[in-house]
Amino acid sequence: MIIGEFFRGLFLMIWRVATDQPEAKADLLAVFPPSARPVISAVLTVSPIIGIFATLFALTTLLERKGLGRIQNRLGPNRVGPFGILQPVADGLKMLTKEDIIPRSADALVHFLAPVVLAVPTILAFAVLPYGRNLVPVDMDAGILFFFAVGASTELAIFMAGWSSRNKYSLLGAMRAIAQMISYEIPLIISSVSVIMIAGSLSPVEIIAQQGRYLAGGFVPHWFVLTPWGLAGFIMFLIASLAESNRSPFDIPEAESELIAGHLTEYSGFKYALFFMAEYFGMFAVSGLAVTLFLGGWHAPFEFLEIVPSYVWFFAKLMGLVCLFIWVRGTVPRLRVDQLLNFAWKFMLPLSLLNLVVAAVWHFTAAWEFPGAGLGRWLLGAVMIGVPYVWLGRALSGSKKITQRTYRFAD
Amino acid sequence: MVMETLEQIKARIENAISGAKPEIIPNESPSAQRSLLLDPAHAVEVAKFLRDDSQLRLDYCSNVTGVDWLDLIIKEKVKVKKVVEGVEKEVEEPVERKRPGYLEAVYHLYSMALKHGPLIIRLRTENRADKNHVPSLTPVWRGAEFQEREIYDLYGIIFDGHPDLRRILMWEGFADHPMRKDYVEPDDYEYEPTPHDEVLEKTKQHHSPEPKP
Amino acid sequence: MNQPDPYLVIVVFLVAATLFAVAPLLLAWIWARTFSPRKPGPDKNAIYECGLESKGDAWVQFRSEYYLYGIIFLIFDVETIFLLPFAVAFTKLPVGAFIAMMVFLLLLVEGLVWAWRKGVLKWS
Amino acid sequence: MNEGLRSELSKQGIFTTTLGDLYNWGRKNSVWPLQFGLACCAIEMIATTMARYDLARFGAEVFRPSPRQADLMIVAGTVTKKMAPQVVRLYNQMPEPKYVIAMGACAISGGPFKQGYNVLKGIDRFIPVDVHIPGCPPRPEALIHAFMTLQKKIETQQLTGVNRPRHLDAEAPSEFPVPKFGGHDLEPPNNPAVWHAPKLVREP
Amino acid sequence: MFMETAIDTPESKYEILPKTLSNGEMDGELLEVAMGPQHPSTHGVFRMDVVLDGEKVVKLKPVFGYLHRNHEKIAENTTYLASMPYTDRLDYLCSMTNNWAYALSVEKLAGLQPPERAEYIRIITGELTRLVNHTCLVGFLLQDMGALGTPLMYAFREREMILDLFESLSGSRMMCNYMRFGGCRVDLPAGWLEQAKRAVDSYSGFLDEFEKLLTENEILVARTQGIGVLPPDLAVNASITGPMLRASGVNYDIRKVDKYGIYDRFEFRVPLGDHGDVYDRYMIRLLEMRESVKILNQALRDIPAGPIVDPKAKLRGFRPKVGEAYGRIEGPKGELGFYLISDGTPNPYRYRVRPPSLINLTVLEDMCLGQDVADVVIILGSVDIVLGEVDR
Amino acid sequence: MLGEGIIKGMVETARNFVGSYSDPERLTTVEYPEDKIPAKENARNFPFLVYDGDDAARGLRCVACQICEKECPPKCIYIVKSKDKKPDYIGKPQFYPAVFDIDVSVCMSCQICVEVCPFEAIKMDTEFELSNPDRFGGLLQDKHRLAKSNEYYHKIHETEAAEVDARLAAEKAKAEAKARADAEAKAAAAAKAATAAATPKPAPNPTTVAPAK
Repeated sequence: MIIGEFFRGLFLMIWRVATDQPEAKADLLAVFPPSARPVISAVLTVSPIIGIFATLFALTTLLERKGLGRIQNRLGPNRVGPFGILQPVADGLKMLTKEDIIPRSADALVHFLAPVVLAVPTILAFAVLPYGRNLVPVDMDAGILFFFAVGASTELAIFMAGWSSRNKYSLLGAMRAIAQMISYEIPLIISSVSVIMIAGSLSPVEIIAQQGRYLAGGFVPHWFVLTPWGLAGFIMFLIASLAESNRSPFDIPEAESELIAGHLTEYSGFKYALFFMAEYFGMFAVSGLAVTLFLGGWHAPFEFLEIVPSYVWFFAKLMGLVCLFIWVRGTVPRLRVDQLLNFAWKFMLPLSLLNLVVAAVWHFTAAWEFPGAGLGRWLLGAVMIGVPYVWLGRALSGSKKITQRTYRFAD
Repeated sequence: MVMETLEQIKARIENAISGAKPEIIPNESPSAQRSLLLDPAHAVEVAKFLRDDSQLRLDYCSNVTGVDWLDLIIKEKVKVKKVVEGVEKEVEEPVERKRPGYLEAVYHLYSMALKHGPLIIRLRTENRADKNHVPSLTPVWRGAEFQEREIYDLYGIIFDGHPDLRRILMWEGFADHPMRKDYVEPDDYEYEPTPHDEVLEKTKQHHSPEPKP
Repeated sequence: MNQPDPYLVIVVFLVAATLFAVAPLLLAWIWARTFSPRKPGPDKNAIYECGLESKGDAWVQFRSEYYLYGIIFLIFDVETIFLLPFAVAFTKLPVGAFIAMMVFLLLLVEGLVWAWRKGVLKWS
Repeated sequence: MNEGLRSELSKQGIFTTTLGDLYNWGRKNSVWPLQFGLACCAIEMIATTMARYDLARFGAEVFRPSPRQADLMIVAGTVTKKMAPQVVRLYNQMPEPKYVIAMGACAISGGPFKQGYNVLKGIDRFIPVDVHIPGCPPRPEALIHAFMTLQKKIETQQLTGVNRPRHLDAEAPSEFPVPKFGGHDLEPPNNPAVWHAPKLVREP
Repeated sequence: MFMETAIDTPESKYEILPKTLSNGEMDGELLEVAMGPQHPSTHGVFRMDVVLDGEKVVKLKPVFGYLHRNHEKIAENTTYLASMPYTDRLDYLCSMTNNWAYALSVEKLAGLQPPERAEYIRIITGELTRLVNHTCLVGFLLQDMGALGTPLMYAFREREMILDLFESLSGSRMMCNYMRFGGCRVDLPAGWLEQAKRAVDSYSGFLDEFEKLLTENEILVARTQGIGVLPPDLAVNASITGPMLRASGVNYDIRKVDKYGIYDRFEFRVPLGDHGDVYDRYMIRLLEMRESVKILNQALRDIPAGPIVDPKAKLRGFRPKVGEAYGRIEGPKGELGFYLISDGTPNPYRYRVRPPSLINLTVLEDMCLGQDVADVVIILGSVDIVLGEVDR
Repeated sequence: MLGEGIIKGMVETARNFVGSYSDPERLTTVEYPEDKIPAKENARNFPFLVYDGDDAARGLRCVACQICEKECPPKCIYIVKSKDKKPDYIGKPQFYPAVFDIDVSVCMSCQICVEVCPFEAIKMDTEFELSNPDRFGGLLQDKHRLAKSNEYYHKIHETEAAEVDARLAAEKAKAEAKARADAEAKAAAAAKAATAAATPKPAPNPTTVAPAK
């Protein structure tokens, strides 16, 4: 009897989730005694998220390898299972059964803790993202703050990894990682502050709700990315999140061509896999936040498409950003550490601060009521952020312009 | 641009640097690249002259190499006047002359400024064993730095005045100078599946692996 | 009341995440115990350095540049903390409050400019 | 694993066989090579990973620069005596299971350079080699072929029993002594525990 | 971009002997790191012992010999012909030009003259080799800079096309062993010229694509401009040759100076850089490839029919007269020379390779001092070394 | 403007990505074990011995002259000449190799053995799938493994094999004519038995340098 109820509840839950209905867990929870319900409910929330992101991680590694392959005129993994779909499974199995080496002179405890300390916060960051209309694991008022708070602790883990290995390359990698991540932490936060200013809330749910309107007959969504400050903020957020997740061109902590594998040099077996996984989880998390802050979260791009389940849009946008990351990775070379820091402090930080002003101006000009006011607002914002962009870009390149040098020819 | 002939250069060197006695080494092959043998005492001075002289400006030292000349027994027939059966005759008599071996450093010089060359200069050590010093020309041409180290490593010529004369290709602690003609190789390829008789013969002269302490 | 306390969910999340991270390590350990014995050795557990024996210690006192960035980071991180409540309240604030906040920001920007001019941000 | 053996094993416990099969499947399809090239063959090794041959199809394009994450050491090129200790040390620093492909004539036997005084006459004097690829350099396809040969070899290995591979045997060594530089040669010039000089038998 | 230091103007007076930065006022301890012999971007088994102050290089000592294969010793123990396949393995990216340099030296030593068609074939294969080498170099350089394989993959895609040509001509992709004393081994197979024309035609398109992909890329510009500056007078004094020398602005191309082969019949220009930094070295290579394409177009148009081997040349029992000769060509990496002494026997008495890669490394430390670790690998990459030639 | 170059680069990679689905130029992968790049006419990998007819042992063209053994740069060929003789393709008694080993783990595929062989007996194979876990068992090839038929030779090097066959046929015809003439001469001068005939002069291969006469 209970078992029947359980499966009915389970089925109803899946059905409700799939069709975007609220209170998905209600029937299933009714099976359990009331005292256990909160915990069961939490477990029911947490386990699918971890499961989905773990699967997504596996698929993304494959997608990345295949996508890079296509960019590079080749096929990529396609032999393990149909279309190579089992490649990540094989990799995982191999990593599990690989011998684990802890260097003799390393700090064994910290060496062991580092991957765990890295993986746990990146997973925790998933807690506050709204995945769909009714799919919010934790609806926290200070959700964004929580996100940044957990995100910041990953820096410590990377430093632990580099330091404890007692390897010279690891150490260099760790130092670089710290410098890089703290430097990009600030533009990352400040560029999202502009959204918080306009939305007036730190709650991801509320921020998405603010972007839920449509203009121009349902064909222009009211996403923050479609405002001048939002676009600038989005781009800066993306660049900073590339740096935060150590992705190319900001992969200098593990800079393969200089530092072997940087802070990962001494890691083998599944500990290495955990680092690898945490990198992807981090990428998912920041992409998810970017989707929430700038791309309207789970809202459809056009009003008539709202009938499609909301989580589809969320994950589509998320994977779109991930693909962008992969695309960038397949194109650009890596920056040097001092250039990277210069870029953070001398370009990203001033611009993101300026972006706050642009957002404020946007807010104050909302009352404009003359013909063409919308366009005027847009242009004003664009000029306010665009001119300093060009100017700072010039300043950053030093006195010389980025033009091709001329070369002499001798006959 | 055409370079002066070797004779002209030789004469100008002798004029410019007192005591320098360059010697022209002939070359019979179709390449006809003759060379100048410098005496070690004046080599650096001569080299500087060659580099800085306005008509030569041999600013580019292309190639530096060592050559090992073993002790050589030259058999010649010398005409000797002898009294044979009371009559003085000119008779050819075989004479064996031992030419002591030496090590040689050969420098090929070109001019990048005037686009001519090569001028080949040679330095010789006195013998192959202990008197194996020649002056280093690295202070004149930096390009000789690694090549002189290589010659030191492989031939054992010691270049006085070289800034960093260490072994370059073999490891520190290697005892031999393997490019010398009388180098004996370590004993380690007699197991090849297709050993030839001469290979097998050769392995017999090899150093046997040193016994473990 | 079906929505549990958010902090309970966070705690469950924390536990699950830790399990998720530690479980495979445990599994790998079990595998190593059962089938594939770990074989440490003097060479294998030595520090990797491009195939050479590692010379000297990696734990050295490091250059100050990194630390300088750390200090500036602290300043700006605190600033952003102040920014957050301001940002939340922004839409309800009058223009004057915004200008006051801008003055606060400008002071910090001045700090940045000072550090920039002073060459702190320059990698010597 | 042939059918007879499989049924024999399944009598003792089907669990072992399937787990072993899964294990073999996993490690055979995820062989990450060490990013380690020595000489000419390294260029062909790189060419193998490039668009035309695309070793990535087998899931093996993940060339790891650190031996800690690598499974396969492709000894691609001439191992000189000066380099041999480093090669052995790198091999030692790889975690188990680890495989070695000797790519090209030089790595197998010293090849064309075997007459040289500074050339090691085959890396199998110091570490065990799983697959040899002749050629100077072998074509990229030959490397892929060797890779598949290695996969076949992995496939036939058993998880337990006397015939289990070296890395599953607690007694078998996982690292080999690194030779020292001597006055004339490496000391020792080969590792007798690994290298057995063949007896020359020549039928007339 | 992202960079403030202006380009150092080349100092007029160079210091001849290698120098090392002192750790005078710097804080922090020094870190001694070995880069190599197994390192992703030392292009083989090269090793640099680097002393770092933070990320800055204060001392750098190259360590050689990990690929010392005794090429010269083996050649002195074998016949002239048998050394030809070994030259393929010197600089294993450019076997054709190695063959050519060796054949040229032996021809000088023995007084042979290759017929006209052979000279044309040599120029075609030689310039194709230059394309291969420069393409790969640019790919590897970008790999060192951290581009995730894409430029290298594009480079190798084009390389495969030229290797196909080499394979159908000589039978082997990399180790062509194609040239012989006084000519070439086999004549061009049917249809080869057309195939070569197609390959050369598509090459300009590839170069355009490559430039679009990278040349204006801000990260590349920021990473390379002003890095690893080599002043021209030091370059000359340190015997630097090839594109690296010309990137420093010295006009010295042996194809123009010696006019060996029949290079005086072709119209091409020698690109020269003004800054001598990594970016110039990168660009000089791209520009040289465009000039090579020009030479190839002319050669493929003008190639005459005729014999391909000097009838005086002997395959077996080849014994040049007693004497010595030094022959050199403009290899893709610089001056590649062979110095041979014959004592009249079938084996050379002295056989010496003048390796451009090794000698171009002389100034590695001078270029790297004061730069970052990350710069060291791209400076090394821009020098363009192949270990087979450095250590021989 | 900052970022322009990166965007240009990204457009280029996107073009390649999209092109990889439509343009074969942009998806150059040949899936090796299933598809193979057709071997080039001239391709070479390791030498093999050509035999005529059906019997590998009897039809071997090799006469154990050991020229290839001497000329082989890495010395990977090992030949033992037979005690007895057997008739070759023109019926002339010749030695044959009692042992003919090639260690392909040493071979450098340089083709010099083919060039110097006066008997068209050794040719280059295009086979490359030789990787083997067993070095000596798998890679030391004896004459039984090396012997491959003339038909196989025709299959892999069509043009070259046809030329070789034409040349051999011409030679055979010449030799037969000569033999006939000799026989007639012998018949005329019945007292003499001419058994010691000169070895057949090989026609120079037009594609290679003429061997020394």
